[in-house]
Amino acid sequence: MKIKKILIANRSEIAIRIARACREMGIKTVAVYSEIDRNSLHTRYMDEAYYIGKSPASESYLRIDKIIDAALKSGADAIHPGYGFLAENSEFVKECEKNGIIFIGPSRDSIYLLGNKTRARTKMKSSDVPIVPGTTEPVKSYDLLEQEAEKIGYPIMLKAAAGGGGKGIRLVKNESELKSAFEIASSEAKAAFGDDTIYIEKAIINPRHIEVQIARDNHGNSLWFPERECSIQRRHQKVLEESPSAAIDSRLREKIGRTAVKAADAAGYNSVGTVEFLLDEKYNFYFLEVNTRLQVEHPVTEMVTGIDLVKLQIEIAENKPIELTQDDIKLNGHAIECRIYAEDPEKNFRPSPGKVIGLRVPGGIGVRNDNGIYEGAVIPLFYDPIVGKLITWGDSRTQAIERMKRALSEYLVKGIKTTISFHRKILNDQSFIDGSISTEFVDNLLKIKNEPDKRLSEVAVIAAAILSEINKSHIAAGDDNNIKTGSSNWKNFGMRMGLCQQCL
Amino acid sequence: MKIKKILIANRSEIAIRIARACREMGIKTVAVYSEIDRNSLHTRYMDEAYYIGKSPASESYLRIDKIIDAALKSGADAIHPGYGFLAENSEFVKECEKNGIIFIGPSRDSIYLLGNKTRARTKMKSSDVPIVPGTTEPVKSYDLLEQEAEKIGYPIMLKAAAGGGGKGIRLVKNESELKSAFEIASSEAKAAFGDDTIYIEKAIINPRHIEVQIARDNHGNSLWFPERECSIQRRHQKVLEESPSAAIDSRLREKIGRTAVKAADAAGYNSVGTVEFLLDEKYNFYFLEVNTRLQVEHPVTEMVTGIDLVKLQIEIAENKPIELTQDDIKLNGHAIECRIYAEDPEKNFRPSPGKVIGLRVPGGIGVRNDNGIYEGAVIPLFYDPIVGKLITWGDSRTQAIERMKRALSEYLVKGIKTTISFHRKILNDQSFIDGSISTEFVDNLLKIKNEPDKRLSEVAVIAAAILSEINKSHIAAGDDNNIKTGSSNWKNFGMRMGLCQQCL
Amino acid sequence: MYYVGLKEEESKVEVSGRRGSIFDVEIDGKLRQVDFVKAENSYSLIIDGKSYEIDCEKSKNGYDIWMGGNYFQVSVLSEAQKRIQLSKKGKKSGGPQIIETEMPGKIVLVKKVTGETVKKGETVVVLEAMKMQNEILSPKDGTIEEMYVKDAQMVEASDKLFKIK
Amino acid sequence: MYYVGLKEEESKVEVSGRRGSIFDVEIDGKLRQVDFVKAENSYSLIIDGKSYEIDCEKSKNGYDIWMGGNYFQVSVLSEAQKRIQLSKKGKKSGGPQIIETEMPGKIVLVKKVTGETVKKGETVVVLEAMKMQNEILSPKDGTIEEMYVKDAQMVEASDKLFKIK
Repeated sequence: MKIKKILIANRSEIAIRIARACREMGIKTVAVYSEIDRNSLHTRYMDEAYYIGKSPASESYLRIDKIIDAALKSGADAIHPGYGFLAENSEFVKECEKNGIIFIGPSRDSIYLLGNKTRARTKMKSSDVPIVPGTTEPVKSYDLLEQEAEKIGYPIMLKAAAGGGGKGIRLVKNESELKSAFEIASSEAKAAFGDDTIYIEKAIINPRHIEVQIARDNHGNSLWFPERECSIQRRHQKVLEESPSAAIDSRLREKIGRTAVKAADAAGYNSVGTVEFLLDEKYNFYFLEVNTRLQVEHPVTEMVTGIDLVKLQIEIAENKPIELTQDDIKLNGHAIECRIYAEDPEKNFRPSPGKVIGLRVPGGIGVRNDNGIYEGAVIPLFYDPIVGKLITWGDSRTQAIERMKRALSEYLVKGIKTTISFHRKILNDQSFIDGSISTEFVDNLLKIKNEPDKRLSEVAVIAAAILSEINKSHIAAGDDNNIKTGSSNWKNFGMRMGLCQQCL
Repeated sequence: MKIKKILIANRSEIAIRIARACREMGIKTVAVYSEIDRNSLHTRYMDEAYYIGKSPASESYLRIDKIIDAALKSGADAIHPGYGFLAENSEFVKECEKNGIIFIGPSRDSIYLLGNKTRARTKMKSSDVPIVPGTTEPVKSYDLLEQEAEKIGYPIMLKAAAGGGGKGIRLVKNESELKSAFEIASSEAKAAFGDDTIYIEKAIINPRHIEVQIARDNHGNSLWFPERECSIQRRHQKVLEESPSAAIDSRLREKIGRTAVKAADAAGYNSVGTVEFLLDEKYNFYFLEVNTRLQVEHPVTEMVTGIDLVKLQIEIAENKPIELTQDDIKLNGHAIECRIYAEDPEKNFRPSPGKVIGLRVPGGIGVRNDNGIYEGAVIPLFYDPIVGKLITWGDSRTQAIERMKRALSEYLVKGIKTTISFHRKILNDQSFIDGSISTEFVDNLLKIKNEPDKRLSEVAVIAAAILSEINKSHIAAGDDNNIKTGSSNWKNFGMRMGLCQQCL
Repeated sequence: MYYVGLKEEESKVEVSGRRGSIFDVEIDGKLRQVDFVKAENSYSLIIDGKSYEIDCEKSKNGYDIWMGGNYFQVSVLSEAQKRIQLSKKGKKSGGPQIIETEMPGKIVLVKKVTGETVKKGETVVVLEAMKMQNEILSPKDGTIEEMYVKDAQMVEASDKLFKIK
Repeated sequence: MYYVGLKEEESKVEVSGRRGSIFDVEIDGKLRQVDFVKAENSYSLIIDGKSYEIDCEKSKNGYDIWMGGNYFQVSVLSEAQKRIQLSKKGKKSGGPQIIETEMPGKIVLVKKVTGETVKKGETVVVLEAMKMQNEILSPKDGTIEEMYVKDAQMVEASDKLFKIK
């Protein structure tokens, strides 16, 4: 069935990304928006827009009933969930089915199977896909947890069974850390997924996080794409991704790719999706999980293959057979993605919601911006801190890196703090340039203190003096008793946003 | 010789484009700027910046002495001229040579030969490259012009011998138009190139403007790239370009490509450059001229081949042999470029200098922005009206078109008028979509009046009423006697810019 | 009540109420609820779920509006203004017109002299700005009553060029 | 004359003259001509032909400056302020500190109680905002003198969290 109108049940950059594909395909788009998002780009970008509730996600973007209502009212044929929110919620898929709306993603059975990490591990183990050692059952109590941890041996990872997106994950190095890690992981899991179930994996030392984009249609045709290297993570959140991985040669690429397709086959998967693996120092790889949705980092794959994954995903949802064959998937050059988060890297990455008062995005050859913001946009504190993605392509990894450094040097965001400068640090790090990275990379990098050169320091001093001269009256007297690390505009911001206790 | 520092003797988008390549290559950049350009992006983008004079180009960007001075002061190894200004000025090349500075472009002999269109025509004729029928000598007087025109037969084109960039060109359909066309063409030629010499070409009916990017090094190695289709022109200024041309198959592509290399060989060319041809309705092609510089539309070639032409150009200037072979040049997909001019398409494309008070550039998959502006930028009236270029790539011409339409729909520039909406008209035109275009396309398109649909008209009416309600006091009383087609901010703009009679 | 004109058509539009960003608008008798907000130097309208982004500028008689690549010249009259307009009706406004330049630049060619007759659309003056020659045309058939500029003269925005009758 | 501090070093900087955007700046005895303009919400400096773009924000004691991916915390004292600082020297400012939250959010965990001793860098409170848990650490070794928040409490920006001595 040809889809003519899609409701996009998401916001910010990913909602825009999907709407762009729709617009190019001649498909009408329907936005849903919460109170604070009336002026957000996604609300204004689409052909239609429906208000679905107050700003907290639990009252809007997580409200299945309101989203289904908007879909019915607008006459949408299909719903695209993006990532996060309801993207991996099989209840939501059921409601779509009940109302005759196509859910753009895999079948409910696939989501049910893969969405729960312990179920998925059991299935993969039985389908000859290598998994990380650990429990294949949820750990029901803290006592059991202690026992299992002992059995597997430290270090271990605690993970949310309903997890994804790096939420509800904690590394536990020894028994003394277990209790506190368990509490935080459970509470994060509960907040993020409404389910605090935890399981254990053996922690692999210095692993790389490697994942394979796959596509599989309703007719059993499948494709795998060149792997993505996602080892650059902070607190289990990916920070920077690239394709291909510097660690993987074409033989291993094909082996992992075929394994990913095997995993998809085992799950009867029928959409685009991602099979995540850990790669150890001896190039053994282990199945981690399947993300049954479009992923934040899908653009790097698009850049090196020229294939629009969102279009492919929509076509699969239309029940079309995939027209491409595995031979059509050619690896062309190298791509890197930097996630731009509204976080302050100088202040331990604390969230930085607020109003964007200045914005200059990078441009030129080999640069792609997937953003959800604009000059004047308000970044609410209710949702994920990702505000955009910067992707560069080069004919080699070196060129992609040089181009990314160049692009980052052009990026200017005023009003909120972002991780742009942190990405510059990553790209200038010799281990990164050499491609010798693991999931430990960010922690190691954060320990290094770089001294800026003498001349730049002098310029900073001169600039401060001139600014003082220009704004003579603005120099504060200094106040030793209160520590206010944030800008004093915070309170104003909170008031402007009309934030109140009920809102959070 | 490895170039370590380049002075970029240009401004706006092309200066930024070149500086981007340099930054990716680890080459330091030196900007030069006129009075009005202190805050322009190119001045702030580079590692160094030197003031070279008042705002009129004749007092700054055309001042060979001041630019050479800045190059010597900064210790630049090389100068990149961009396009326009001094890019095809052999005097400038001579001064660079005299001062031991590498000119990034072809040799002085090549520029001398090809820069003058009549000299070039003579050379190509003798080298077996087909030329458009007409004079191969400048026409020295109006009387001679009348005689030659008679001999060749109307319609004819008058062209500036020192021409380029569409300046100093006029179509003359019959004798009665000759005198006025001659005056305007000569005066434009004089203003643009300081040389009012004119020659005649037979006007080819409904031609396509096809051009071939070539690269040739000091060692005689050469490459041709898939052709660019540049028929969409207004007043002999290119408006939209694409690669490849919908009219050309792989056999003809190779034939024109080889002819272009033959032309480059004949001229002993040693840089990147463009050989322009006219293609008639029977697929005969005729040499028009060689642009001995980087061209505005070079990005479409970069998008379909993945090759960075500016880097290639710099490497040739370093005396490196071209490492690529003709077999490395693969045509991948389709690319389109829309030139964004500061002109008002609703008011007969009158120039629209001013301050950019709002800017939202398109983004997402397959979109490239080569801009020289930013929010807050001032577009001066002293220079070319091009403010940026929007380029899209798709795996087919259809996808590139759909993507361009999508990208244009995202573009928002406030404060000045631009040609964005005109591009949307072009891309929605059935002849364009079918690929059946010629250099007459724009004139034909401008004759068509499209009626927007009823619903949009109602929305406009509603919006106007609400705005009136919000700004009750702002409704002007109406004044029948004075025709002021421009916004009333014009005068203020002039004053803010400190414009005075001496400035222009 | 506003009289809103677009091309040959005129609509009566009443903006009767407002709650936050929601305006009640009655257009030719039909009631519409319009969610109208300013964002990113443009305006966003949501009407019955349909979403529109418009770019807008005040013009002499109303608003210039751009929407989806279309351009609308909309005139707006309040009730008082409409009455004045009606009372003026019948009087022809065929008086002389003064043509001004809308941009600064340099006069490179004055093609007509005082007293010369011109046709609508004929070039009267050529002005150079941004390296392009711009032909300033006569807005109607008539006679040049006065020529305010000469060859090579520099002009500022809003300077008078010529008067035509 | 300004006393400008960066890390451990202090420079004496005199801004002695200005012609348009050109400032004469004397830094530790050396004279520099600095072309200083604001553009695009940032500042552009040209010094001896070298060009720098900086992003800048007023901080408590001076300015936070970002340049080329580097971050500088620069303190600035006028001559009068310098004199006050000198006269204060010797007095230790080891009094109690009140820790405030710099962002609105929800307290999801209070790990310490009044009277409990804490080490520098130890987690005292966990706050949730933008779907992430943020651990608020103790700035020094000491004792919690007062705890202003409790589990599940919502806080606004600048609300007090705890006092430490």
